[in-house]
Amino acid sequence: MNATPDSEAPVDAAFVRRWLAAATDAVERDAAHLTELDSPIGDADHGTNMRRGFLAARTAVEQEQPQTPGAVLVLVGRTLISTVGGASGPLYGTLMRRAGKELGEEQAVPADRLRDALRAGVDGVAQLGGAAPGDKTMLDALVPALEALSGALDGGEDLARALAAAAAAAREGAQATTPLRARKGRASYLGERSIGHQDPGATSSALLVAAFADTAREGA
Amino acid sequence: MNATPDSEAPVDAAFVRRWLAAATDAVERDAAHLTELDSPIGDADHGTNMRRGFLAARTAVEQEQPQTPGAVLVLVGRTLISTVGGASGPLYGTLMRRAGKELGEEQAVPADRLRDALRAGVDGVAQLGGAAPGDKTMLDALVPALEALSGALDGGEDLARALAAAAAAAREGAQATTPLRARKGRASYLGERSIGHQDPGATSSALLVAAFADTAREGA
Amino acid sequence: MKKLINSPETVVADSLRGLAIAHRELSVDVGKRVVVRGDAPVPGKVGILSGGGSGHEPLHVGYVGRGMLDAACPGEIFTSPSPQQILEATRRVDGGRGVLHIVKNYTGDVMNFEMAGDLARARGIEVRAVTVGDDVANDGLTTAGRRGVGATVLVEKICGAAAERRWPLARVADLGNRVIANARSMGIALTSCTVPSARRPTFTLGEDEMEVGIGMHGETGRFRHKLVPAREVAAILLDRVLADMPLEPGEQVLAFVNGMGATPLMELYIVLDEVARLLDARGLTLQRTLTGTYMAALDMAGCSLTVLRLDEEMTSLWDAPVATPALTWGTV
Amino acid sequence: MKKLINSPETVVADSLRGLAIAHRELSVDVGKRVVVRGDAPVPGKVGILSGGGSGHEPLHVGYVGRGMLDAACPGEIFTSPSPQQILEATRRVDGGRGVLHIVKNYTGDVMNFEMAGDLARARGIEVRAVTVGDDVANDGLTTAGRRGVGATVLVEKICGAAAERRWPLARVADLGNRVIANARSMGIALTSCTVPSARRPTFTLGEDEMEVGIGMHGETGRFRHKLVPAREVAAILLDRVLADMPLEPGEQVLAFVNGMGATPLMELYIVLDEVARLLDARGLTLQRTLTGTYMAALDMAGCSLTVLRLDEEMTSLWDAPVATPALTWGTV
Ligand SMILES: Nc1ncnc2c1ncn2[C@@H]1O[C@H](COP(=O)(O)OP(=O)(O)O)[C@@H](O)[C@H]1O
Ligand SMILES: Nc1ncnc2c1ncn2[C@@H]1O[C@H](COP(=O)(O)OP(=O)(O)O)[C@@H](O)[C@H]1O
Ligand SMILES: [Mg+2]
Ligand SMILES: [Mg+2]
Ligand SMILES: [Mg+2]
Ligand SMILES: [Mg+2]
Repeated sequence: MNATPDSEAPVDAAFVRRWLAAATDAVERDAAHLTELDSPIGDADHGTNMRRGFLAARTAVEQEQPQTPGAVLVLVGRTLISTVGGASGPLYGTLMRRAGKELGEEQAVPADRLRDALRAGVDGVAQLGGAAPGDKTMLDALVPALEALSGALDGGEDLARALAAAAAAAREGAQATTPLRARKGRASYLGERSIGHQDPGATSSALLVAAFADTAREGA
Repeated sequence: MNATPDSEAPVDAAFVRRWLAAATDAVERDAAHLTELDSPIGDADHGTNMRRGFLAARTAVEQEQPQTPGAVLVLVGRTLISTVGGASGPLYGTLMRRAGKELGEEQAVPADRLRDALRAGVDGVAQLGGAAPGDKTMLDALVPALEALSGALDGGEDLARALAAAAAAAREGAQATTPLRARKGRASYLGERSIGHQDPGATSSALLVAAFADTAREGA
Repeated sequence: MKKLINSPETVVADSLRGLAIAHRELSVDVGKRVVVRGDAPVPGKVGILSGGGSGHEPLHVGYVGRGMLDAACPGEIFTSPSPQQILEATRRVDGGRGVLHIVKNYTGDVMNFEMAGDLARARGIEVRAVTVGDDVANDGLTTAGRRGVGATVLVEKICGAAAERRWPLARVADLGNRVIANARSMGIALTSCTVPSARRPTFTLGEDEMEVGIGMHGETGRFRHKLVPAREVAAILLDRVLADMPLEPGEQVLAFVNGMGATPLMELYIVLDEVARLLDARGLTLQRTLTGTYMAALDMAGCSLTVLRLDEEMTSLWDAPVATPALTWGTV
Repeated sequence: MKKLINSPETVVADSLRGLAIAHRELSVDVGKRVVVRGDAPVPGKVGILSGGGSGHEPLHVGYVGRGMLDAACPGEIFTSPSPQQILEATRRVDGGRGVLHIVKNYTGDVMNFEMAGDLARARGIEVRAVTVGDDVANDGLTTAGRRGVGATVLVEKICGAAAERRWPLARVADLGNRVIANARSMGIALTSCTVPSARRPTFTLGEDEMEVGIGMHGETGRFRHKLVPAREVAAILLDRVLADMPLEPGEQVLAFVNGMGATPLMELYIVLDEVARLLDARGLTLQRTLTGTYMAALDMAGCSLTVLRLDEEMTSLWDAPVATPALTWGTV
């Protein structure tokens, strides 16, 4: 199953499934690193949480075979919520579920609909967690990624290039959390001692956005 | 208070008190070493036990001021029994108490009476603990020491020289426990793993005998 | 990493199976990760439910039983349970008078319990939640409020007793909030814990260092301090706890000296003795105590101190009979 | 050495003061090192007394109370109590029907208790002693007999229940010997303990090593073994225990999985689960369990397994009510 060559509506269920596979691989590969980042300013479980959630999501999607991109994302979100626990479970779960709902029932959607869906998802994260960019959370990767995606699409780039820009922005956003003092989540309890460490959730967000970029590039 | 110059009856209360002071100093000085020896083949408390017991015995003797050598030894023995606990408490306590009783009420006794008293004490240890030389216990220092003392006195040596011979024998006896496999006490539970370690109780016995030798030498 | 486990992936399931064998009076659903009283739901009684990450045993599973929790939801190690899991437990212990959720104040726990509460209410179950926040280590640092630590055990016991007396849900929830408002905690660590899946200690400490203000998930503390005797540890903890909750001479308190997992009981008694002396010096009356490993951070060595300002009602509920794997007294 | 203590010299006294604060129902004589039930002596009841070195908490002080011990004599760390101390406790709990001494089989304990028994008898108190020897680690190695370890807790509980039922001394002592004859134990360590006054670990182990057949005073084991999963640890322990005490399919047992001081409860449940599976495979019925840190070796990480072959009488006495700091169940 390849992505549809139709550049007007490149995002179908297969695309999201390929993203899920790429994201799961990336999370598996980097799980130990994510847990390591969660050690000095957290509770040393972020990689384990993400790994458990994405493996479960992949299994759920294989079993239930959802047929629209929206349905795949909703199922991923539901599975993350019910298997991850912790802070990242409801947050990533909400992101995926909101995005999926936003995509509706359609078989395939164009790039700007994916962008809108992701924006709804990221808004959901901000709403649920009450954090803003600069608080040293996953939003510090997600929000710049979304802006880069939007800007590139508005500037006429295709989805693959726009997602590549988003991935770069997410990675930079994650790295930029290092000097920040955490204001939300577990790390915020450390006060000034949270400074000097990269946020694990922002780092996993960058992985997930990079997986989108990889999917679009390989499908293109 | 010096030892009586009467070489026929050199052992009086002052002599035993000086021995107690020397023994307590030696035990204090070597407590960490005794505990260290008790670590690989025991429960890492022999130095602490001996230190507690001898400090208490010295205090008891200072307070009660017993006036005969026998009474000093009995008080030391009683104090060791009530403050040391463990295996070494009843064993050393019995040694001193028996020896003290054997000395009776006399103000001063000659060297061979001290020898007989110590023999009674060591017999008491063997009886109470059921061990024999070669079992890797304090008896491996005490029995050779007694034999050397006896031999020297029988050979016409004075008490100071006889006790010096006893101290040498005790030290050698303690060192000779290293290759033995323990058959009594806590170390015996280790089987062949008790081999290669010097017995802590034999080592403290050698200290106590050496303190006798020092006392006699300095008093002479 | 030296642990008596089979594999990091299976620790929670493996230990829940062991719990089920050790305590046949409990109903342990290993698959759904739900532990409930054998006689649940108790008709006409408010259900008391708590949950959170595993690795804190006996919290929470060890407090399921008469006079305390009706249900516990153990998450993965240091990871809050999922909404589905909490919903499942809520349904099993609803005796028709509603269910109280006792939640520790962590982003993840709060979000998952909120979602579960919404799901339960959508199914017609009355749910109230109280959020425990008693850790003074991070006061003023964050808008997230204090973390929930040792007071959780006290809230579970006291609310459990009230529910056993058939108090209605709103009153039990108000009581829970009263306990929370009157409890403060702080902890220190002599060693880090090791999360099984992380395979290495969360942080490292020198031979003569301790961490002050640690979290119950092995989070590093507010600051590092040189290792000091138990007497000074007690003073450091009590000073900060009482700075946050000033008490008047003559007030009555419960002191809870909790082991973090690898600390021998003997050491906790030594700390209690020092805490008692310091309370006495401040003219406070040490009315009740709890000393032991009741809320661990896996294999962390260290302790936490919780002080609860008591009133007569709380004391009577504290004294009420309880029969759980980890806390039992009185005639139940 | 990282410990919550004030000084190695005062650990026993300091922790006994803490015990007294934590458990006002006990009568704790810190100076004489004697802990007795608040209502001792109980007239017409055989007194049950045990004691041994400190550092094993809750053993023995945590088992003083109705249905278990009338008195405990805590010695210095890992050092048996003195005859005078045991005599003092014996006198305080003699209710006119005599006193049972429960002694762990170590040279020092046996000698000190024998001396105490002689002193008590000289004062007209009837004393019987039972000597617990259940550790199969050293079977056949020494003429000193097996060391007394985990079975001690079981003997204390079961004899305590019999005394509460007003059994006469001879019968309680016979019962104690029956429990001892039917119990075997073995333990492993993942880390050494550190004796406070020694200031450093008694032995050292590599990151991937464990000691098999350790003693409860931190004595090294019979052999070193590579670190293996809980499943294999359970098999190593159970195989040796049952090799020493072969059981027929259908027999009923109590399994006691004990933590050595620094091992989290979660890990003990995991070991219990494996033990249960292995017992089942041998056709044995796991009738009762006890899982927790009930007999520690200071801060050693590891566990011991004790298997007790049960008969109906023992089971009924095991189930009988008990109310002590560390073991409480039933209506007392
Ligand atoms: N309020 C919040 N809003 C957004 N993201 C958050 C918030 N709280 C925590 N996070 C993110 O969650 C990450 C931690 O996830 P994880 O370790 O899985 O959960 P937990 O903190 O419960 O152990 C943090 O690194 C941070 O990026
Ligand atoms: N049965 C015995 N007979 C003689 N000496 C013994 C016997 N058992 C033990 N010992 C001695 O006691 C010493 C140990 O003393 P200590 O460490 O104080 O007591 P414990 O073994 O009770 O901790 C051993 O090194 C040994 O020399
Ligand atoms: Mg985390
Ligand atoms: Mg010793
Ligand atoms: Mg977590
Ligand atoms: Mg000892």
